[in-house]
Amino acid sequence: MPTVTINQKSLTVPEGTTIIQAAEQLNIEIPRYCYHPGLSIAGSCRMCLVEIEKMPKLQPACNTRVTDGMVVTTQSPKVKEAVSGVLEFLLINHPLDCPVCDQAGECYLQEYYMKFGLHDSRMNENKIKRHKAEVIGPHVILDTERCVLCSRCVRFVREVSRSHEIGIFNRGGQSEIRLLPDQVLDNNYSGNVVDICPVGALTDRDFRFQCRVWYLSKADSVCNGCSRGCNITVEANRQRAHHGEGRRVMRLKPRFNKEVNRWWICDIGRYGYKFIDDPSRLIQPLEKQGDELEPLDWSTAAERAVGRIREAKQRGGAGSIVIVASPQLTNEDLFVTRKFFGVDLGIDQIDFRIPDKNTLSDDDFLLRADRNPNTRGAEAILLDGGGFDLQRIIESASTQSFGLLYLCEQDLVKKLGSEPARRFLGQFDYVIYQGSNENETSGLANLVLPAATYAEVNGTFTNFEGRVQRIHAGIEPLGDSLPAWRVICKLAQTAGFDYGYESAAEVFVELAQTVTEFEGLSYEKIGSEGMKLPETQPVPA
Amino acid sequence: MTSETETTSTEPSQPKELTPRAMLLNVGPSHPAMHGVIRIVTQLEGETVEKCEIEIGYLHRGFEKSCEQGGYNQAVPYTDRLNYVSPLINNFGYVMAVEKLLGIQVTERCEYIRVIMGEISRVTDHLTCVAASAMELGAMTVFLYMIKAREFLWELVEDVTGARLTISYGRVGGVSGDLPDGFKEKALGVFKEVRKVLVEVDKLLTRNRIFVDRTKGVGTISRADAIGYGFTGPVARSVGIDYDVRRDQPYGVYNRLKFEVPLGTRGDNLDRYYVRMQEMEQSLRIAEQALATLPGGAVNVDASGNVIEARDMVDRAKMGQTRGVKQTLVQLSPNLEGLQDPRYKQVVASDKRAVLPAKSNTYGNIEGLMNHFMLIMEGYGIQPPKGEAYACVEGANGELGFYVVSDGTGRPYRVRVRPPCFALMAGVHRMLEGFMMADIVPTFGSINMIAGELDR
Amino acid sequence: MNRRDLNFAERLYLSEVFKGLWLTSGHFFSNMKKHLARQLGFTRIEKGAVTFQYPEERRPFSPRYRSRHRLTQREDGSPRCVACMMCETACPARCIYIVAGEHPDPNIEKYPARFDIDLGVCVFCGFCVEACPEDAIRMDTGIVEIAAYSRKEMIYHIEDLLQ
Amino acid sequence: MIVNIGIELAKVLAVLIGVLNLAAILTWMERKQSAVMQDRIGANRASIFGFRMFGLFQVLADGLKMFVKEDFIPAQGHRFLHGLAPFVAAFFALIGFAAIPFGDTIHLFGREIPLQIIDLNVGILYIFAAMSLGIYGVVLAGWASNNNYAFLGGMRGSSQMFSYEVTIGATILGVLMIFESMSLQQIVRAQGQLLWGIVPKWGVIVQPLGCILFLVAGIAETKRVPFDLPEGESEIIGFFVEYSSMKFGLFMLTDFVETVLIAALVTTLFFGGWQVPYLMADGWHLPGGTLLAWPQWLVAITQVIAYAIKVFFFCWFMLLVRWTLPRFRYDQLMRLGWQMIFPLSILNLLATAVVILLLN
Amino acid sequence: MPELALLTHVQHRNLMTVEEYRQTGGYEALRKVLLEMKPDQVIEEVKKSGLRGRGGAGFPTGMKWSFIPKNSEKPKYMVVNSDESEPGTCKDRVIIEKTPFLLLEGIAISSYAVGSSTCYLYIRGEYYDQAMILKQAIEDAYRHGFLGKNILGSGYNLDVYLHRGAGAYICGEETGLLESLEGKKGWPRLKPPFPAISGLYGCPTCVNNVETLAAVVSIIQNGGDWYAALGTPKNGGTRLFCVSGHVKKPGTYELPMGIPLRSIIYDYAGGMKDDRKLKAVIPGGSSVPILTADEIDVKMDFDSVAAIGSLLGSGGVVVINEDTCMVKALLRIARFYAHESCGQCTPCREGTTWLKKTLQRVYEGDARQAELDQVLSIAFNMMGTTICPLADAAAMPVRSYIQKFRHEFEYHVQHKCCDVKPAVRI
Repeated sequence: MPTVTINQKSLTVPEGTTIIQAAEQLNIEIPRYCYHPGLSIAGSCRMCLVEIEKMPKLQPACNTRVTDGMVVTTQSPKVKEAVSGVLEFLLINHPLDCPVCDQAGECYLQEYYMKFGLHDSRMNENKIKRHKAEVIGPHVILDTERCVLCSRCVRFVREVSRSHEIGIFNRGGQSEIRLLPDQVLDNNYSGNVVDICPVGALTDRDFRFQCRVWYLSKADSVCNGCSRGCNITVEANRQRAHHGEGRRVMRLKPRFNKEVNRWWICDIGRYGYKFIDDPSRLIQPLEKQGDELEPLDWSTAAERAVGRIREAKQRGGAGSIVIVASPQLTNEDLFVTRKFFGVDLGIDQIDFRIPDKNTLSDDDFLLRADRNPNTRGAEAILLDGGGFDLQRIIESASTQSFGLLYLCEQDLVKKLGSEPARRFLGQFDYVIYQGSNENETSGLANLVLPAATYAEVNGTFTNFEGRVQRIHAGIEPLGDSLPAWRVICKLAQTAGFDYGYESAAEVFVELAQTVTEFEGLSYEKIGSEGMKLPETQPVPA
Repeated sequence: MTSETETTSTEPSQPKELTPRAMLLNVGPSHPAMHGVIRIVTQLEGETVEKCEIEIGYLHRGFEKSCEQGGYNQAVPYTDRLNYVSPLINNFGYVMAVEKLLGIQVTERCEYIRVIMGEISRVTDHLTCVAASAMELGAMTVFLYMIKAREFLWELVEDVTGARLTISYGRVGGVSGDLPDGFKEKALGVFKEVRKVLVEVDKLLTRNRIFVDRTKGVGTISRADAIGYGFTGPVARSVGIDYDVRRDQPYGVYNRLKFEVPLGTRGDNLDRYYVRMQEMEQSLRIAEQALATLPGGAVNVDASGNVIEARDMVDRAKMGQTRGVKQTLVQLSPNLEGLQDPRYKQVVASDKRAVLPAKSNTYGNIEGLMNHFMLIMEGYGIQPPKGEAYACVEGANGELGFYVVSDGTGRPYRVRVRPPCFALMAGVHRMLEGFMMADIVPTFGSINMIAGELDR
Repeated sequence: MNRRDLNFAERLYLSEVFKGLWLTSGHFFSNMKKHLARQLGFTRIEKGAVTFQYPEERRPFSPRYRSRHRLTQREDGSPRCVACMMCETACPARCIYIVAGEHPDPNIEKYPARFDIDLGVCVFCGFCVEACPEDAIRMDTGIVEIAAYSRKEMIYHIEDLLQ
Repeated sequence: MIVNIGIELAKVLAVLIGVLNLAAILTWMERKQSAVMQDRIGANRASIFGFRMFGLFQVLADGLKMFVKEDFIPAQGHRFLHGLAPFVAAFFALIGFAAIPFGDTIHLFGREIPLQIIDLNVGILYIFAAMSLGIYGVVLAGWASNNNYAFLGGMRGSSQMFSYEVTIGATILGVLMIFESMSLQQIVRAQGQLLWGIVPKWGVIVQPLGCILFLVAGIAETKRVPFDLPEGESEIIGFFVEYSSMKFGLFMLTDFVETVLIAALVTTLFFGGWQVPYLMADGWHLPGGTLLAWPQWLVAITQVIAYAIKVFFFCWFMLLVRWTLPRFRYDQLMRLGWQMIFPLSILNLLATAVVILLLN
Repeated sequence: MPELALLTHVQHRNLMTVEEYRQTGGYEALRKVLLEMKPDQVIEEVKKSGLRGRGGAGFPTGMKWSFIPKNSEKPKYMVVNSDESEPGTCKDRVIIEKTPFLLLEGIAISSYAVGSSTCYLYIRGEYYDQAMILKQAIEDAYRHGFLGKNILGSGYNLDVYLHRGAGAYICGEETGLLESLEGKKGWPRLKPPFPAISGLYGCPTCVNNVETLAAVVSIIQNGGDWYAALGTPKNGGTRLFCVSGHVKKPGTYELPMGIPLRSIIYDYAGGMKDDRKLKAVIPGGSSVPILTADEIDVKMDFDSVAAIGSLLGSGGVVVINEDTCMVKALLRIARFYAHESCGQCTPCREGTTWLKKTLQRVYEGDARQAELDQVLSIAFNMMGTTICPLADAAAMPVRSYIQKFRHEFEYHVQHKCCDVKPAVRI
């Protein structure tokens, strides 16, 4: 375990640690372009030069391993001069693109210029003109003029996605990033090259010109795209409503989590946020009147729903009511669902498993075939001893008649196909649909209750490994929609059960006390990295 | 406007004993002398004010809170509207506090410009105040003569800042532009005109018994009270409190300039009039000295003599045709005229972390452009180190202090202003009670309350 | 500071009153003379008033005067603005609304699909001009008459600003 | 008889129109004169078919505006008195002119027509009475408005006018003693005499102190700067604070009518009225005995014009004062009135008496 | 005539076949090594000889060999750097053209010494004829059993593969060469790890220059001490000096280390062409700082040349006479490096181009005086900040030319013409 001293601060680190890693632990910023912890070391940008005692030349911090007794400084005049010199070199052919560049505001050239550069321009030559705004894939646009040739993207496609679409062509001052012949940057992880690009060379077509990054507010969340539960940051524009066609969520960015997704996220998850601000969002309760769905207020809607549930229960007993929850819901939502329907109303026909006719599969990296973020959580909470099997009912195509179906966030038409879905729904006298967006299934319901999306709520998801991870609301629920647990609470209150929850955190406290698998968990323990459920087996894909 | 506290009884049958009752007169906020921004509730015994209560808060913009909503420079327009009669001084006071926080030293020429413009502002402020006091005594002509002089000064201000009132001239690390060509000559000419008006006003008022009767011994306050209430500026000096921030906590280059601090003795309206009249003369004197010793003319830039339009420079640089751009002078939009290369460096501190780069750099090279962006984008901008700073200047009405707290981000964590008028308003009832109803307005006028400063 | 008490003559009001009247009537007659002379066609004699007869006679603005904004144009008449949002960001009044669009020319890339200034909110601080890295917005039109019958009309769109 | 009535009506109309017009023009003059004094231009916007007439139409515009504005009466005010007050003020200001001669008696178509509505032999008392009654307009307005400011204004106005009437009375006494008549026409005629054959025996010559005191008290009577305490527009706004539309207009008009009245009185009592020095009914009697014969009608016209010019000058002078000086305070005004002007006027009276005694 | 180590037998004829070579005593050294010596002994002998790498850096060869791990499980490689691209240098060419088997013998000895049984011979792409000669020679050597399995019955196997480069200066840098050899772009690798630990295909690799390997033969033949005695202390042996430029007899001369530069120019190269005045000398290829005419008394060994601020480099002595415009000369060099920079490291990629552009303007007289200092500063910023020394190679001449001939540069800037040939308008 060598001990290194950086800028007079000492630290003992494991063997093989590089100076840049050690400095990170000491909160000393060493500028870098080519270095990325998830990629191999290129050492070519030369920004991370540091001075090491007894070494005549400056050494790149990214490639120099710490040895015992090493004394490093990042603040000597020599280092400062070298770093600012390198920055100057990087800038001589950099176009004056900040005004049109989406990266402005999160560009390492800008940041390092303020921190390590601050030199006056001495460039008095013409800049080299290169290709601008080339579409190189469905999600990525390339501007070779802005490129600093850090080769992060090249190493990404070589080492992480292993798809080898891009490379560096030409030599010297003419070097540039290009697509390899007959290649398109269209792998499912292509969006990551935008994240790792330290400058504006690779930008996101989806985010292009939608909003300036400095307007964005950030909230830590978890991707709801599959059961991997990649950690993400929901970036929303909450102060300049005229940007991005009025959308609030502007983009999702992966968030580092060593145990789950490291730095990466797949494109399906990355671009799967559009439904949040889609016009199809349900923003108020709706009730079917004739063929049309008519809006009504929450208290009426809750009364209507509770009335129907009571009626169905009176008429056909608890057995005539089926509750279909959704693995899209948070643990808190599911818990309140179970509490209200299962415990307080005594309905034991609660399930969330809907067979999906669409065949989906894993890829070999992050994406999981199960495209729900909380299947594991739903199993832990809802299937806790329950023996009801919805799939059997659906697949048996029985003509058994039921009283009421409470359907959460499940587009049956899409999953089952139109015919089976209609037949299944037809078995019920009354269908209540609770969900965030309008779809064909909601169109078939008698009562529609608007729920908030995951970007609008606090809560937790449990990924396929049983890792419970927190999500934070990045924006307010749209219109009158409410987080699912609040919807249920509202129904419960109308039905005479006042749970008194003020926040998702309170729900979770009770969840942790009630559901055995969650025992001992709390938001504090989960933290930002998540926490695994004890001794659980991963769900087979 | 009418208000009587006691409701008259509706039962006529009971013969009531006649009791003298005080008249309650509600002066303002919709009273012409109260500008709609302040209210004085007076209790009158005949015409004599027995008691009065000052109510502020009719002009509320949330200045201090507003300052926390944007970058450090974005608070400058808010400071314009504190004492809107001498906005330049407010600008400078605020940016000085931020500069203190940042630990940057502005250029000497900039200091001189600040002194000159500050003193011009002070003259406009005093002109307004004396003029308004005179008008409140019915001498409308005096008012217009002085407003005419103020107009000349505002023309100077407009020439320099691009606006008359909402000048937004101060910048952290400097000013938004150098003095225009020919400013000195024009200013000296204007000062001559102003002096002429001051002489006229002096003739019309100073020895006129009606004026003296109306002001002498009126609106007095004791020295102890003035100190106790935290009075500063001309009001404090009229009582004989010998305190002037310019002399006692010198900032800028005031310690290099000669001026006197006029003092009164009795603290009445007449003394305030005297103090203001003499301060105007002193201010003109300071401005003249500063103009005479203003350092630095145009600097020799390493330019080939080419002058190109800003748009051409932008286009060329954008297309990578940067060869030779560095040696070229850029012709700027008139609004930015004062930032042309030869002048730029003289009016702003050489600190890239606080001062926007010269326009030719923004237009012509990537370093400047990035610097420019980093100073404007939200979340970046001027980021003083964590800490706090208080800087004060001698505002037209007294010590104008800004206390700025930084949490290290691009926005002030807290901006607290210590406006002179706020303290004055605390003690003004002492200057009204015991005098006559007719004295309320002139006394109030002689204090020169500016409601923009009372905002909190 | 010398604060001399009034002497007897001054205490009698009259002398000072007449001095004052002399001064003001002096203004009256000299101005009257100038007015008359100008009315009679001697236009080179200076004006008898310091005021301006707006709107026929306009006060000359100094070059730096910040008046209504305009967007500068390229040679083809399109705005030079590239929708970088610097002005929108720098604006302390938040009165600028820009929506960016994709320009077909990759050397321009970005253009303002929408550029609105709510002049009813604008404080004319000039920060937008200072913030513009493209020399695309200027406040040198000399237009100061920006009145309208509704708040909506106070919002100037890109077509208005380009003129 | 009818002809006499016609002539009287014509004179009344002439005076009324003249006075009202002069008052109206004074509103314009006040604007323009103050503007010129203050390096401004003054009102010049009102136009008819593009003719601006240096802003003279502003008077019409004002009048029109006054007429069409809402007439507002405060909810707690006394409706009747509130309405009455401006008329009282205006009426008593106007009737004063009945006794003021604006020219010599002229002979027309064989009739003797005195250029005066009525030549009362106690004319001066009549005017005095009218002016005293005018106070009620102010007091009523102040009281009926149910507004503390108006009330203060009314109180100030009444006490101020009472106080200064005393001085006016005392100074006029001096004039009466010298000219030995209470008929204004007689007083004017008497001022046609020459002292020592050269100096016109105008009131100002024989009563210089009285003249100044009368002028001061007269300005005070008109409630204009520096004696505009009842209005005091920057402090109490005035007794008419609750008035709007033409009722306010009447107060405004009264102000100017009173200005004209005082100017006319000063002219009449101290500046020879319609007299032009050395111009007699038959022509110019220059010092040294030369006679420059003029037709009688020309003399009459000249005298009327001279009278008009004199009145006009004092109007101008009062405006000049109004725009130059600051305002007194209530107590200072009282002190000035009772402790300076009034004793001086008594002194003046005594001195005059002594001189008359000695000379006789 | 001093004693030679390399070109002893090829003064008058080339040894193009094994037979010819063996007639002059060729392959005796290899026999000696394979049959009599242990690899360690070979390394010891080479260390004793004071042989320093002839590629340019002058690293002691014996030491370099000893870095190759003895007990590595991975195969070890010997790589011959014949990518002779330094302007002014043509020594490897001479060896290959005149006595290719000397090289092959040296390869075999060194491979044996470092324990490698595979050798890659990386030859510059432009050396087509030379590559053909080598190809022929390698085939010949295989035929005669000097390569291949069980060489000379010693049980030692060695395969030599000839690999032609594609024309990049940077592939003369050892790690760039390895990358190129692996089929990638010739981008120098980050060090550490050094090739001795992880070189070609991640295996221990020894990269040596042609001249170095050729010299090994005579060291084995005559002993390390003999070789060391040829030169000066710490700078053993002889060296091929490639004299070019304005001399009467340009050519490659094998001369002992430490010989005065003056002697090379005037005694061996025949003095100045047309007897013009000497202005400057580049002592070791275009990438080293230039020497003025006053400095030519320097002894030509690594340490002496370094002591006066230049480098011995690859031994390419370029002689420049008074008619040469130094601005143009520098511009020529700057262009070369801008063209040859691989583009990996920022300072080199951007700096070389920037230098080229600015020097072009200086040459054209379209620059300001201050820009000369700017050029120096740019060059300074480039030095020591990159993976490979190409940036230094580009920056060093710039600094030395401007420092030593500043007046010429200033003349260009001020007069827009050259002071050497003022008549020539630029």
